[in-house]
Amino acid sequence: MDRLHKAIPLALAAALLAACGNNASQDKKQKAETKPVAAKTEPVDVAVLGIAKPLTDKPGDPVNGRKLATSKKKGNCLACHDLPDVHFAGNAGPSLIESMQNNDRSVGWIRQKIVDPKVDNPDTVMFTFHSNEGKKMIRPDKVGTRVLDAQEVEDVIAYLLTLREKK
Amino acid sequence: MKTRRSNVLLQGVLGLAALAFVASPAMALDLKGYDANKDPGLYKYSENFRGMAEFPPSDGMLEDGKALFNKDRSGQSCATCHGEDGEKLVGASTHYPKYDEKLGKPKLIQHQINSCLTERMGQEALKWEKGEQVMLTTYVKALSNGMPLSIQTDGPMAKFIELGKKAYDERIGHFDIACKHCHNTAAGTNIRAEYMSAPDNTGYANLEAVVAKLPANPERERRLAAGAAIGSGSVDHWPIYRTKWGKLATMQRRLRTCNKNVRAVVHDYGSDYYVNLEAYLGSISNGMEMNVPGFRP
Amino acid sequence: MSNVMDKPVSRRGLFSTVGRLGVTAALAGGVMSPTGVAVASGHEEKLNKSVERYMGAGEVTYEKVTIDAPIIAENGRVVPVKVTVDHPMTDDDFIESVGIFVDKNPIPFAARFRLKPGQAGKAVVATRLKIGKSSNLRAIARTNNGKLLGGLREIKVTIGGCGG
Amino acid sequence: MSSGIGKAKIRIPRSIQAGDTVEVKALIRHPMETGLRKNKKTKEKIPAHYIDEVTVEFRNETVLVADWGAAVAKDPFFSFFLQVDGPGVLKITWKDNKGEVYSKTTEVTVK
Repeated sequence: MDRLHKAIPLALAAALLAACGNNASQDKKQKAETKPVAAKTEPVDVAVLGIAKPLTDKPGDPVNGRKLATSKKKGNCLACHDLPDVHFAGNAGPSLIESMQNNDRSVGWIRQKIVDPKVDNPDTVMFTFHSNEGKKMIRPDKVGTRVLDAQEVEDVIAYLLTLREKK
Repeated sequence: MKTRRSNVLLQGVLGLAALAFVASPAMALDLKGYDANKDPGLYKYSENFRGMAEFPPSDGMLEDGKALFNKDRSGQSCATCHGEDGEKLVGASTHYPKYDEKLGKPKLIQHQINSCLTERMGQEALKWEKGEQVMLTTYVKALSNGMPLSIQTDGPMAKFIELGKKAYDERIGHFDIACKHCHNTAAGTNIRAEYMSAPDNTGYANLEAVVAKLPANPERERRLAAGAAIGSGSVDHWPIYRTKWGKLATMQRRLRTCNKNVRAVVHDYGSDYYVNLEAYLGSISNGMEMNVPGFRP
Repeated sequence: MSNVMDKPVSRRGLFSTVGRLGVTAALAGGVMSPTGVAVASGHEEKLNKSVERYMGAGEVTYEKVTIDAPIIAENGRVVPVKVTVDHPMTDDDFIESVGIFVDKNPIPFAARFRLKPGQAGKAVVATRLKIGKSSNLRAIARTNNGKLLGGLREIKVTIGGCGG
Repeated sequence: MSSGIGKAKIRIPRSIQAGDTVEVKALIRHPMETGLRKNKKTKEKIPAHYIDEVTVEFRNETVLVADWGAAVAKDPFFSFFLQVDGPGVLKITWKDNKGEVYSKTTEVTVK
């Protein structure tokens, strides 16, 4: 599963970091994060990019993204992934702090992972957060809903991108 | 009322109490309770939790099961057919879920108890997962404590085990996840505070072999650090007393709760779906000693 | 409080009545107010009052009391706790009671064990508690001379599961 | 499920010699309701129902009294040390906030 991110050129990582506003101070970071997160300068490599185009026109909100990522009713990322300032994150998946700081995956790839991680790894332990394609036996009260709707996916991505900044 | 066996029950209760530290030679039936030292699934919990397992809150609940077994139901009790305290049933539960010729499919102990009650004794069926059913099921299972689980996997059972495996491997629910993802691929890790058990019989002995099979990647490192996927069985130690639930519960409750948690359709207790799943889980625990009721957080 | 205070447990005033809350700011030298917090917020005040009510007034010296409990409790509904007080249990020098408090529980008081010298053997008691969320666990022992010894232990309570 | 409430178990070591100090462990079945929980369906508060007092007697003498709050876990357990000077009956009595009293005795023999 690490094959992909190693293939991404370092230049792309630099471009992404720049696009996300890699500022040193916390205050500036918060402001910068409200910018749109999709970098138009990404090289055209579908396998690496995943879903390059944001799902909505509205830029992702990292503050709401964190709420979604840490809410048991919503993203619940911390059930499997370590995140900053949380208690008892699970370890079924890699730490998102390390992943976001140490890899150079594209935003599109991250988006793909959240929308439908099976595209990247058919046997993944990760839940399918946005796509409902092919889902079976959905609990009746959840039929017709998505675990994360389009805007929520963008918000979570915006939050994750804030983790790229080393502390 | 003449078949009431209060004297036998009393003996049993005293015998069980004595069992806590002293084996009573006078007992007709050598009923063993849960033995924490024989539970290969406890290693992953804190020393303090393992200490509790030596004297778990479920201690003494087998006595309730025994009382229900011997309880007079319009002149008969389970003991009428199955012997004093169920001595003729020793070993029987190691085969459950078991194929039923008449039904043409496997059944649980719970189904068997209900058919005894309704077809032979003219009684009402017990309500699913209510105290009486859980206690009786636990008692009948515990009659085989110390004996290896041996669920039939060939013959007419093969098809149903295969169906159970299919259910185990299939992504379901809003979260789009299968049993195997959390309990095999991610076994040994934590989903938040919940430790993902590997419900098979690989046991400590095969630890190195299990770990060696994992691909060399960070996933493997993580699982090595977490204690890896040491199969600690499943059906062999169910029903369990779970501190989170505060009572005894059967595998049927566990399966339904998992389904609900991944936002999947929850089927009825004892439905074919869960019976097949339980049969499959049992089949991969075959060979492990029954140790009922288990104890988990 | 229960009415067992007047039961003939004690040979000599084993269950002394409790006095006024003795909260001081004496944080130095291992001597603290019951909670170690002099100016109390609402909940700390509750805790202080609870300690005073069950253990009597006075400053708690945090020594000689060991709490054995999981660092991370698998489930807050049943957390095993064992308290060991390193103190004699002779007729004229003994631990008369051991109280256990969970700082952040809605009701901090969990249990108090009133012991008797000689018969009680050792000042070691254990029980299992409900701990709502990660919190300090406090064990306070009162000697027959009215001295308060304490032990403090942080217990983290895990949060479960994949959601639903 | 309130059936079985008050059923208790006491464990003492198998072999005791006069003068030994031994650990006594006891377990009783009780819901230990805090009074703070709500019934998920009816939204009504579940009334407090917990053991608030435990008395241990050995050889007809009270050796320990425990006061419990609702924070003691469901199906409560406790242990303590007992100095056994000779054989006798160990009796533990649990009283709950509704006034119910449960007790269990066990014979302590010495070698």
